[in-house]
Amino acid sequence: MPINKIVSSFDEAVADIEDGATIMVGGFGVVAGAPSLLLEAVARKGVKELTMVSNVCGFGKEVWKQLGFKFAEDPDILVRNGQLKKAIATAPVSAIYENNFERLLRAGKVELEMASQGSLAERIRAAKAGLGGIYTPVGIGTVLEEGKETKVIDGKKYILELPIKADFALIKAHKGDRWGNLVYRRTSRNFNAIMAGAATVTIAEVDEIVELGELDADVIHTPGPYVDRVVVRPKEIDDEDMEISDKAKESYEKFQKKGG
Amino acid sequence: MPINKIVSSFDEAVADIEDGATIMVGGFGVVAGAPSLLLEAVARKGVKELTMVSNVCGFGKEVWKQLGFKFAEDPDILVRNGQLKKAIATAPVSAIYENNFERLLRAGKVELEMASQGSLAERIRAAKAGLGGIYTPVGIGTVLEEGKETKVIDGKKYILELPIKADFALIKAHKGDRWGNLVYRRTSRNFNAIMAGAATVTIAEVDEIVELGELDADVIHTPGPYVDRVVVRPKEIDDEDMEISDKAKESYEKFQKKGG
Amino acid sequence: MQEKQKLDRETIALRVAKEFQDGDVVNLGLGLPGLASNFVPSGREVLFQAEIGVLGFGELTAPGEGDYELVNASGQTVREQPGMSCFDHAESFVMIRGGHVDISVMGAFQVSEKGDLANYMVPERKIGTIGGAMDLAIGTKKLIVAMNHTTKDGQPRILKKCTYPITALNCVDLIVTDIAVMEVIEKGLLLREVAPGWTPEEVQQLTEPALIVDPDCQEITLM
Amino acid sequence: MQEKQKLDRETIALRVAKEFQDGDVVNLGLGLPGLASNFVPSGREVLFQAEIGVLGFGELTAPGEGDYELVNASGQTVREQPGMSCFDHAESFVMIRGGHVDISVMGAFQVSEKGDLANYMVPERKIGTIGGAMDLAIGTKKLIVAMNHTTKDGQPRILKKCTYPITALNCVDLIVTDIAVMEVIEKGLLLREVAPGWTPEEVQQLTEPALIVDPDCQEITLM
Repeated sequence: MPINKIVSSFDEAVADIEDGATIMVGGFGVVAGAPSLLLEAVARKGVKELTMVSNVCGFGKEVWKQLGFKFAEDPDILVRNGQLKKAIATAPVSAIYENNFERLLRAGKVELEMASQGSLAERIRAAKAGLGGIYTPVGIGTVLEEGKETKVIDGKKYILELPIKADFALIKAHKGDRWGNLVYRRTSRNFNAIMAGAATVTIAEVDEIVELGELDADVIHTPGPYVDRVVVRPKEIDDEDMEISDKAKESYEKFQKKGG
Repeated sequence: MPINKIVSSFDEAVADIEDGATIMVGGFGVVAGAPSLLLEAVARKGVKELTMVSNVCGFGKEVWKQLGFKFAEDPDILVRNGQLKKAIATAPVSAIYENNFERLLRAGKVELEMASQGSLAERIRAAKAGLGGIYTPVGIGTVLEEGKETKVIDGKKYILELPIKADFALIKAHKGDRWGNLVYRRTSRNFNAIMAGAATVTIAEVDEIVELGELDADVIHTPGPYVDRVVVRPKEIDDEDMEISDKAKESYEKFQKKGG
Repeated sequence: MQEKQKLDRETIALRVAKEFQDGDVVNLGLGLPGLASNFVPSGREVLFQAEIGVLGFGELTAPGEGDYELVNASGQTVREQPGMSCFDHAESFVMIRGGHVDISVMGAFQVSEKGDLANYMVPERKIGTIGGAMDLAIGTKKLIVAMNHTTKDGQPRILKKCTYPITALNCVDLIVTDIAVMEVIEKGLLLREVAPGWTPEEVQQLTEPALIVDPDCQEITLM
Repeated sequence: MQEKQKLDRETIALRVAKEFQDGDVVNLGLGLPGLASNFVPSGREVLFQAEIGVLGFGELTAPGEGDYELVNASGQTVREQPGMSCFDHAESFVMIRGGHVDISVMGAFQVSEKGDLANYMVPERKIGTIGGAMDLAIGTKKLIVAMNHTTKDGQPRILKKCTYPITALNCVDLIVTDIAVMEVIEKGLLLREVAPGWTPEEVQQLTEPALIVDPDCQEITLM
């Protein structure tokens, strides 16, 4: 039978995520690179006690709607729904915005493991690559050294960073085919491309599904074996008029002025 | 001044390689992915006591000429010229051919450090990435474990593999621009793409130089900062009629039949 | 004892190929294992991976006709096919070592009853070629060894302990030889199939460790 | 003492940009450092890198006009320009941590005389954002800190020892403030330039550790 990794709905794509699962969520911070519809499906499913591995913990749909995004959910949807037990992140809060994660963290309702962005990337890659760990000089003398082994190699001190594995990786790509081959666009490649294959099950949300062979062998960013399911975004959605809070409006203005 | 990494000759490109240098040589085994003309230039320069990091130690020009290659030198040129002190390789000899490296090794005229292909790739990448080392399960219980530290992580035993740095990386790409951006073709990407940036100086031999902007941002395999010099292959060369030895003819036939 | 018929290379490859399931990512070693690509069961879509950095390529081209920048791990030119992807060496071994390749098929000099593999160096030669063998042996989900059951002079190659340099420990899952198919299980080697005309006892005679004969042990089937 | 004139944000950024040499790969942090991209000396070709995975991008677009899949590390849309390349996060940090980025410019809360940097968390907030700061501080060849010399209430931010949580040790190479330019050298902080109208002694008064005054110490020049 021909390989066919394409699934027909977002709910079907996330149907086997269970309470207590560890999920990776691709993207960087800007919602353009986030798997918005997969996150919505996880929210609909209502699974709890999740550990989320992600660069950020989200800004929330309101901010992104003002910027004109049709698909506007970011990791905040799982935070505000109370579905997270713990986050592993590098930029969990914002300099311009008190996000829901910060509120819950202060209330003691969620745990946080901080990482540096480069070490987070390498630790995810280590899981994908079957490595036992890597030594990095980043974090020496900082809070990230606490509780970790160190070693002097060739006169320089390094921290042992361990792989981060997950049960599911939810990622966003531009195009995908039935083998699971993916390409990304511009700065939306980010964590999406390295999370693909670092989890037991990788689920890719794509803008477009293409015929096998349409993606040239030299431009495929993520080869099929790293991807288990591919699900396509609808062209049209019911884009409800949502009410935007003053807080979101204010942070939107700050963002426009100096970035997030 | 505009950045311009393009140099006008192969001799100029390798002019600062000195005796005793460690050089990485890209490619896999088939000469199509090897930096043939850079290797010729290193041979002309006549530097000695080199340590070469390369997947293979070469088959020799004669074999590749029979297969119709215009640019037919592989790492064998440095071996047969007696320019190597040591090789770090995964497939230094061939199952179908007694190459010059095997002859010199048996004669005690060159040293060899064996590696597994995956660990060689990771060690080169570790140098490029500024890592202190990586733990891999590959090699446990084998000759590759000898003299190396091991560690049990999460119940499994791993070997500590250290980065391999080099003074120069000689690589082959398909197209390059004045910033040093490179793309490769098909299976010629191999070690070329990971050696780029793992040495103090990376020199890329390309089929074609293109205008800045001709390579799309999403298809560039090696961004410019990893590359220091770009030199283009001539379209035409004096392709002398070379005499092919019986030994080379025989190995060529074996290769045609079952691969190398 | 009269020389019994043994399976030829093609038949061994055919038996190996029977293991390939729909969607499997398969890496084939030099020589006999490579032949298995010709025998993928009809209707099954299998993706071949080569450590040089390519996945999903097609069949071998005729000599001299292919693109020399599109070769398998033996350096032989292969055909492009839709869905194929190319990548660098680090990515290729992330795929191999990270458990993303389902099946690896290799030749071997020796295999032990614990599934230890020796296939990178004949001790007499003193120089070997490790290549990607150690990585594949450790990293792929299922390792199939395809080889003759004995050496040319009739000595067993399936041993209690390998005497040749080790490629990897406890890595072999299935051994397909010219007279038998054995699975490496916790307790030892489970004899699952024998070549036509062979009895389990006859296979045992050419094997050093004691074989556990599967109650369902049967003649090798190819379809 | 009469309030002396301090450099404004744009002028600090202008002074920082003077450090950019032809061909430098430069990563600019949030806020003030980002302004430096507007002041690249004329005729110099500088490549900006953003940790999200892009190199060689152009200027910021007007709000709402850009491609939201082409943003800098602050999430602001930037213009495409010839030669630009995009890559994944692992590759982006290979570039940063492997020493392939020439200059990183960051803001800071505090810097010590040994070049220790504190810029990811104000202790009172108790939650910080590390992002790529630690990686950039360790990995880039030259780290420039651009900040005000003192806190809003006049306390020194250049200290013998940082009291805020550390981003990285011994990492800062050059400090450009609203009143001075200092280089971190083996023996301490070398005062190289002072703002117009300021004396080395006056800069010292707002700095905790003893400054080494460069014999060639001069007024900050911008061209």
